[in-house]
Amino acid sequence: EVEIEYWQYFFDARVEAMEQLIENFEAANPDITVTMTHFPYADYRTKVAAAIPAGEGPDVVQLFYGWLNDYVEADLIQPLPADVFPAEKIDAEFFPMVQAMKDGDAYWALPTAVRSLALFYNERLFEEAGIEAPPETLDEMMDIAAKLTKRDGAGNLTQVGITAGMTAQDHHWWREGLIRQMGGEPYLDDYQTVNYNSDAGRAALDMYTSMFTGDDAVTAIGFMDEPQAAFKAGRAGMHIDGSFRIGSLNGTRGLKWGVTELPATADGTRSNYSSYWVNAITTKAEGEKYDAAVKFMEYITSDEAMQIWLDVVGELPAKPSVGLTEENANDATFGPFIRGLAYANTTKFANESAQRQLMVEMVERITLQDMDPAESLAIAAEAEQKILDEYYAD
Amino acid sequence: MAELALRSLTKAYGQTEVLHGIDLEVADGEFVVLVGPSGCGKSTTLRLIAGLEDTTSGAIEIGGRDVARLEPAARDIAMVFQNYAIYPHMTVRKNIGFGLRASKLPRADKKERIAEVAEILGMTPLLDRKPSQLSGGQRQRVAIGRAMVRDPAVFLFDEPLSNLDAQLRTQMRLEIKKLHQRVGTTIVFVTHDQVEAMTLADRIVIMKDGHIRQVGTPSEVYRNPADTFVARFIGAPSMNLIEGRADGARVALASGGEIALARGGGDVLLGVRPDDLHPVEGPALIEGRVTVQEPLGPETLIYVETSAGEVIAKADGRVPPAVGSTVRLGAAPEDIHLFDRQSGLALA
Amino acid sequence: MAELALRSLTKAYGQTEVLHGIDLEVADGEFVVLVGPSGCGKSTTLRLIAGLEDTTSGAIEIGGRDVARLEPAARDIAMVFQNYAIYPHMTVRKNIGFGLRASKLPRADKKERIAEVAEILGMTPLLDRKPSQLSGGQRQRVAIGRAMVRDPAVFLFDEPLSNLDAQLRTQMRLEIKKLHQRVGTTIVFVTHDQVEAMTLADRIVIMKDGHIRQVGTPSEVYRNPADTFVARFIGAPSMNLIEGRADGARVALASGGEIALARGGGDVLLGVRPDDLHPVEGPALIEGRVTVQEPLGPETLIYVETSAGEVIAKADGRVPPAVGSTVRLGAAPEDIHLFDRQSGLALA
Amino acid sequence: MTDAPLTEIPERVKPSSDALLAKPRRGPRDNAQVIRWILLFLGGVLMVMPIAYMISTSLKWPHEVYNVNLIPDEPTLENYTYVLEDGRFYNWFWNSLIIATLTTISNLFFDSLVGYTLCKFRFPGRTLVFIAILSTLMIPTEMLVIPWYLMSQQFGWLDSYWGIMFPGLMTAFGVFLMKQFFESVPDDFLEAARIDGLNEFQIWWEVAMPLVRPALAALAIFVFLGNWTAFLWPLIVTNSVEMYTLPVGLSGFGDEADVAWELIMTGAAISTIPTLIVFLIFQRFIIRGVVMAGLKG
Amino acid sequence: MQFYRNLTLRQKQIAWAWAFLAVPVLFYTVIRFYPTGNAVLISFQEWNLLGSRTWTGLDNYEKLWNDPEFWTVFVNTFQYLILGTPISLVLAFIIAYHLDKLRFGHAFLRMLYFLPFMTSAVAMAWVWRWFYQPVPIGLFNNLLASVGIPQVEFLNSVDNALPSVLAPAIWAGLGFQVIIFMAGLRAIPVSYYEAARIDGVGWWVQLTEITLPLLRPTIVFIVVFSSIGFLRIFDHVFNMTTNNPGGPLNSTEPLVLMIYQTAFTSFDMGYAAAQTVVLFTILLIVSLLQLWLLRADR
Ligand SMILES: Nc1ncnc2c1ncn2[C@@H]1O[C@H](COP(=O)(O)OP(=O)(O)OP(=O)(O)O)[C@@H](O)[C@H]1O
Ligand SMILES: Nc1ncnc2c1ncn2[C@@H]1O[C@H](COP(=O)(O)OP(=O)(O)OP(=O)(O)O)[C@@H](O)[C@H]1O
Ligand SMILES: [Mg+2]
Ligand SMILES: [Mg+2]
Repeated sequence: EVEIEYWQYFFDARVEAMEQLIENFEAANPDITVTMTHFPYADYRTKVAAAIPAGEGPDVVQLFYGWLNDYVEADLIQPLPADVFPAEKIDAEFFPMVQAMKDGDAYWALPTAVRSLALFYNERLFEEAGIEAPPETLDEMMDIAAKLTKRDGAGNLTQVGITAGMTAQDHHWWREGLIRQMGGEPYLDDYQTVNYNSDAGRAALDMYTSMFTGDDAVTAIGFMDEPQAAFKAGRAGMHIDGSFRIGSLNGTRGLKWGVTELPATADGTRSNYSSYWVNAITTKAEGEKYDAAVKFMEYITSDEAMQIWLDVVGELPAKPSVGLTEENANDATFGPFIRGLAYANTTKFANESAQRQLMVEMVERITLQDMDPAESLAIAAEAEQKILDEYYAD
Repeated sequence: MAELALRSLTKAYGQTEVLHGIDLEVADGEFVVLVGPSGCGKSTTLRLIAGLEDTTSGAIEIGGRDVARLEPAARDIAMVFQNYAIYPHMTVRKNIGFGLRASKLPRADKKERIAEVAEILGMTPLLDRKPSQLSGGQRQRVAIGRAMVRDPAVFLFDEPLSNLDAQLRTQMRLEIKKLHQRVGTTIVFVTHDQVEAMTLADRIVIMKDGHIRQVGTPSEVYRNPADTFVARFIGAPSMNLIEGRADGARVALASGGEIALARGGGDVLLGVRPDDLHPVEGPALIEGRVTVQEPLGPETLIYVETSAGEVIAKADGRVPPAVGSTVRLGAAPEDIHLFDRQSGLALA
Repeated sequence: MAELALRSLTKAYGQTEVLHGIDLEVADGEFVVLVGPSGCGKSTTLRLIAGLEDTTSGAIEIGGRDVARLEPAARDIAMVFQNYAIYPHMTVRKNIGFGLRASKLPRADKKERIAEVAEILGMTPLLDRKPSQLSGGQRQRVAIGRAMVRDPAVFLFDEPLSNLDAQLRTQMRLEIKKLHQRVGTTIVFVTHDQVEAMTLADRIVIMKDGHIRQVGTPSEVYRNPADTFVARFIGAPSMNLIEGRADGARVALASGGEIALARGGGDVLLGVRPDDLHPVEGPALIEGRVTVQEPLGPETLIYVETSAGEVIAKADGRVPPAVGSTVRLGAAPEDIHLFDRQSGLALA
Repeated sequence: MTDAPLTEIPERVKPSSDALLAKPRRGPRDNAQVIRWILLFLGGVLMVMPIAYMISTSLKWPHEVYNVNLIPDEPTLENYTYVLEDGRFYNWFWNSLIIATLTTISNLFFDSLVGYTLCKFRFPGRTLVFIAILSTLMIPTEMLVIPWYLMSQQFGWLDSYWGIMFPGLMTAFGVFLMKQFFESVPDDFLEAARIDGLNEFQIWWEVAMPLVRPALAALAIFVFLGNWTAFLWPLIVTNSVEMYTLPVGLSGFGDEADVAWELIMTGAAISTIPTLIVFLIFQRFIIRGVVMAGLKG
Repeated sequence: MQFYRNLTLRQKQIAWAWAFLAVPVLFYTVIRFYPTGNAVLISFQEWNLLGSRTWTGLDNYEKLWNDPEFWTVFVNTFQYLILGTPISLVLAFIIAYHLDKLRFGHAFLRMLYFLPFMTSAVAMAWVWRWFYQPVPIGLFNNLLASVGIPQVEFLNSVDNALPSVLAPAIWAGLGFQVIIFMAGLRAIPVSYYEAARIDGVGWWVQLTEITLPLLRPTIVFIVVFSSIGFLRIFDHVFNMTTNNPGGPLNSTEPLVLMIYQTAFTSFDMGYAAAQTVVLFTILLIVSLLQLWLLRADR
């Protein structure tokens, strides 16, 4: 009789899905009990960071992929046993971005699901404006956005064509989407060198700022406080967001929405960003518990678990074999995300929030201080490089 | 300086009337003392005169002018409060000067006036102290100074001495008396201490429960109290009251014994002040056993248990009757007061 | 009950010594009053006896036992504080019972004891009131009750009456006197009011600046004050002091005039109490102009401006000399006190 | 003179409100009163505007949350049902209640004990102790959380009421407040009790404490409020959903970048009720209590 | 016991005092001073919470000195103090002054003003944030628009963001200050005002020459505690700008928020500790200065 503990952050659907998984797992392994604890999302990281180093907390923990390095370095998690999780097999079966979790021959952690970005649009507003199909390219997107933008008599925006705000998902879209689509490469040296202070970076930034600057702006930063709020309230025509948004949009009354892949460039270039939460075994788990934890890990990274996760949470399976089934890939809702995974990249962050903050400030310098975009871009690049240097220094 | 008149003054707080029609005329330069037990409405009367409260009905005239609707500052009065109301954060100079704060006098004149008042009150060396550095009597003088500096037509004092200890009280009493003799302003002075009232007043106003019971000079109210309340209130220790029956020629005491008195009739109370009641050899008014002695120096108060209750008498200070001994007490007929037992009013 | 002895008691706060060696023996059942001006160390003495402060040197014995190191509660004393220190949050019953809080008596006995004390003090109907619902005198009685209930060997009172108004003060004074007569406990009573001291004490202890100036019965200290301080402190209004020179047979006053007195010698102060100084027709001690009259009822105090300064005298209450008139004042030789002008000590 | 119990507003102070209340004045002063009342009322309305919106939002369906209207188009109690139907809500509410109550009691006890000692005893180190305690106000909780966590873990206090409570058992604010309040308790009261044979602890507990009851009431409100809304530390120290306090539990109404404001508002509205009750019970004491502290520097 | 009996009163007092203080002193030592000392120690170390600590000497302080963000934050922090303390003081005083003069219904009004103090900071921050939005949802801008005044950017502006964040903080704390002021006002004897009325001075002189001087201790009390409050401001700023902590270009970021972010999003505990030590020093200096002022006129 072994009892192991599992931690994740609190979100109704995730908790529900995990409860199902645990139930199934316990049915198959009657001698193992799994207790799940969850914490508010906003403070999950703090909580985990306080608990795990103190030797408290779970045997199996869910971590954001970007945090993993720190935990590895501090010896807080242990590698997955190669016999149960052979590297070659995982390399082959999972989406390639998962390989960021690999160190030599061993994987440190594995996700159940992954997520990517797509373009949500408000079907009712599209209908009203007589737009028939969602945009395929960036230009089309801008055209449609212009049509959907409404102003009051004083010229104040009352409805935006598309939402904007680096504080939400736009910084991912800009980094891994727009820059690559403009022919650039945001980072070099395995994300240790900033490379977006370039023509492509400049073009991506111009493209992005053109949405909310000038007289023909189709949006405003901070319109209705938060982008998803504007979209949920039906005051934004389009909105770029992650697959995790699906659940909350589904629950919004009076909102009819569709989703499509991120727009391509005129020449059809696409790029997307993907991220994921991984599960890892902490160093706390020893002996019997370790064995039980391995079994549990095995189950929650199984095909069955991934499908349950997709059905309940709406997050995308981490294996193409599960995700890219005919049914899933053509699903009206999940399809665009799953298809996006194929051309997605995953940023390796040193300090995600700090790096995001630099993007936010880059835009603020332009909008609030009228700084030349090139200059602002250079400042951001330099600052981000500093963060990376500091992080990789030792 | 001015005369002051209250006409049928009443005052009610909400539903409760606390003054039931006060009529009083104060002559210019007169020193009138309002006296009475706690809660009888003395302060209320004073506050109405000052304009700190609205009258409910009746009129107040100062110097012939109806002031009922005037702001306190426009009434040409000054008031000294029981707790002095001197500002702890200001020096003596500023406190005194505060009385002139609203005046339009030139600055130099104000200074001069403050200096003058300080001189009169003997406060000149203390002008730069804060109240916390003053003794009780000095604080009192600051409060008076602040009132004096305005040179008002009427001074109002609300128990200005009750916070002082016995010795200071005696001394300040004298100073106020002298002040009045010097400046001659009309003064209305409130106290519940009858000794203060007696020693200070030109006329005493004795109040009870919102009514005036008697108005008169100190010796009038002492010698001819209008009723038992006044009789007992004025004079310490209080007048002894003994039940009796008068038939127009003599009064028979309930405790036995009688005395020839061609006054009154029916059920009476016979009043004798302890000061007038002495151990006598001859025919006595009443007799009893001495229970307590209080030597006062030249005399000794004796408390005598009689069949009519305890009475207080005064005996010689050197050879007072011993405690436990029986004494016979008598008084001169002219020192005996008669009151109607029902109404308490004095019988002529 | 027990006798109390203080032996060379001194007390210093930091560097300042405020008691400079107090020696006093109080007999069992005696009522001793400590009297003196503010700051003379009366309260300090009392607090040392009570054990609220450490002694600096000297010994305190109660009932023959040295109590210097005992807790206040172990000294078998009770104390009544100037502001009563009765607890506003407790009923009268609880307040009185608080004196037994630490006692090991059975509950029923405690109840009985409280009832008994309440009865003695006439507080039985008020037992369930809170202090805020009591008058000043009643509060005072509660404080006394709390002390009484413990049935201590020695009662200590620290100016228990000074917060009361004049009339209540007289009344409570009497009650304390009666209480002492009934229970017979040793009492040490502090006041700065000499009238209180005179009326209450078996013996009076007059203190000044941390020294005892005189100990004696009320009439001793009144009649034979040991020095000018005691002479002026006891008796109100204060004794008049007039400068003079004695040659063993007569005293020549600095203001002119002289009087036959076969006492003392050299520069003296001649003391006469206002009570003993009256307007006379014949040979006078001193003469002057009346400046102020204070009618007290049977008598009138007159303030007389003389060449030796202001003196106070007593005149008849009915026909006092008018203000402004000149009076000649005289006193009986046996009422005249002589003091050495340098040391202030009385000359026999 | 000064024998009025110090725990009550001195007599002379009362008329400023009560006496004036009893006495309707005529004339221009009356108008001034009305104007003053109206202005203060308008100010008060402005003050509670955000709270009105909080309640309004809690009565809205999610899609209406972002509208400006104060009166919901379609008012619903759905949010309340949702929050209250969640069995854990009661659990969290109960945890919060117990923790806030116990912490309050502890603060009342210890803060006043320390305040009393610093106020009424003369002993070497007094000033030092006072300044040291006061200086604890200068460190933000955020920085103490980690050491506390390690400490809790070492002593096995994690995930327990004790663990949540221990850092707040005493506060410098309370000590300072109580110290001020005890200044107004006359020493005579304490000495009288000493003569009656009480020991120092009994004197404090039976004599001094009842005399500062109003102050204790004021402190109680502040401490209760502080603990009722405490978030960071309860979050860090709890490991199981059952041990969450209300604020920690309610903060779960959000995910990675989206927050269910209508539920947050509902939770906030509900969790204001106990504090409101505590305030309504004690508000009269606050006024009195702080009066007594006199704050007389 | 025998030993205790032989002590002098003063010695007994000392013994009791320390007996009373024993538990609290132990508590403060373990729960407050030890972690504080720890923070000082950490400020000389590098520690990311997950790994081990390494000594770095004064590196963290040097980094702080050279960090432009720190200086922005430093200025912001003092802006909160310099704006917040006087504004809330004046507002609270005006409200308390008039509430005190009111003859009816002031218990009800008092509650209106005290309510904000009791409500959840998170929820209220959102309402305020939402009030500040541009049209179509922002209440303030809608009001402005309805009277034809151009839109004001509140939160999304480098200049307006800090005052905009400060307003709810002042709003929330106002009730507490009002209550304390009212208490202070009530402790001033009425006879002071009556005497002044008889002397014929106007309300302004009464206010400036009687009320304010006599209220000085209350004022200093509020100044000390609200200064500590504004120098430690965190909740309101954090909740007002959750998606962009510290406001546009850090224009609203106070020191405590910087500490929080350094500690819990960057996990640079050493650096956070150094900032904490700086904050502690500032607070101690400001408070002791104010307390000294409080004593000055004792
Ligand atoms: N503001 C008020 N509201 C209601 N009743 C009041 C008010 N002020 C005074 N009273 C009542 O009016 C009566 C007279 O009070 P006042 O203060 O005039 O008495 P006083 O003679 O001055 O007594 P004291 O000697 O105690 O000062 C008392 O019964 C008192 O309770
Ligand atoms: N705690 C103290 N510290 C320093 N000096 C003190 C202290 N208590 C009393 N004193 C000083 O000791 C002297 C005697 O004080 P005490 O209280 O015994 O006077 P008192 O005779 O009772 O006067 P009062 O009649 O004013 O009560 C005074 O000068 C006083 O200033
Ligand atoms: Mg009065
Ligand atoms: Mg004394």
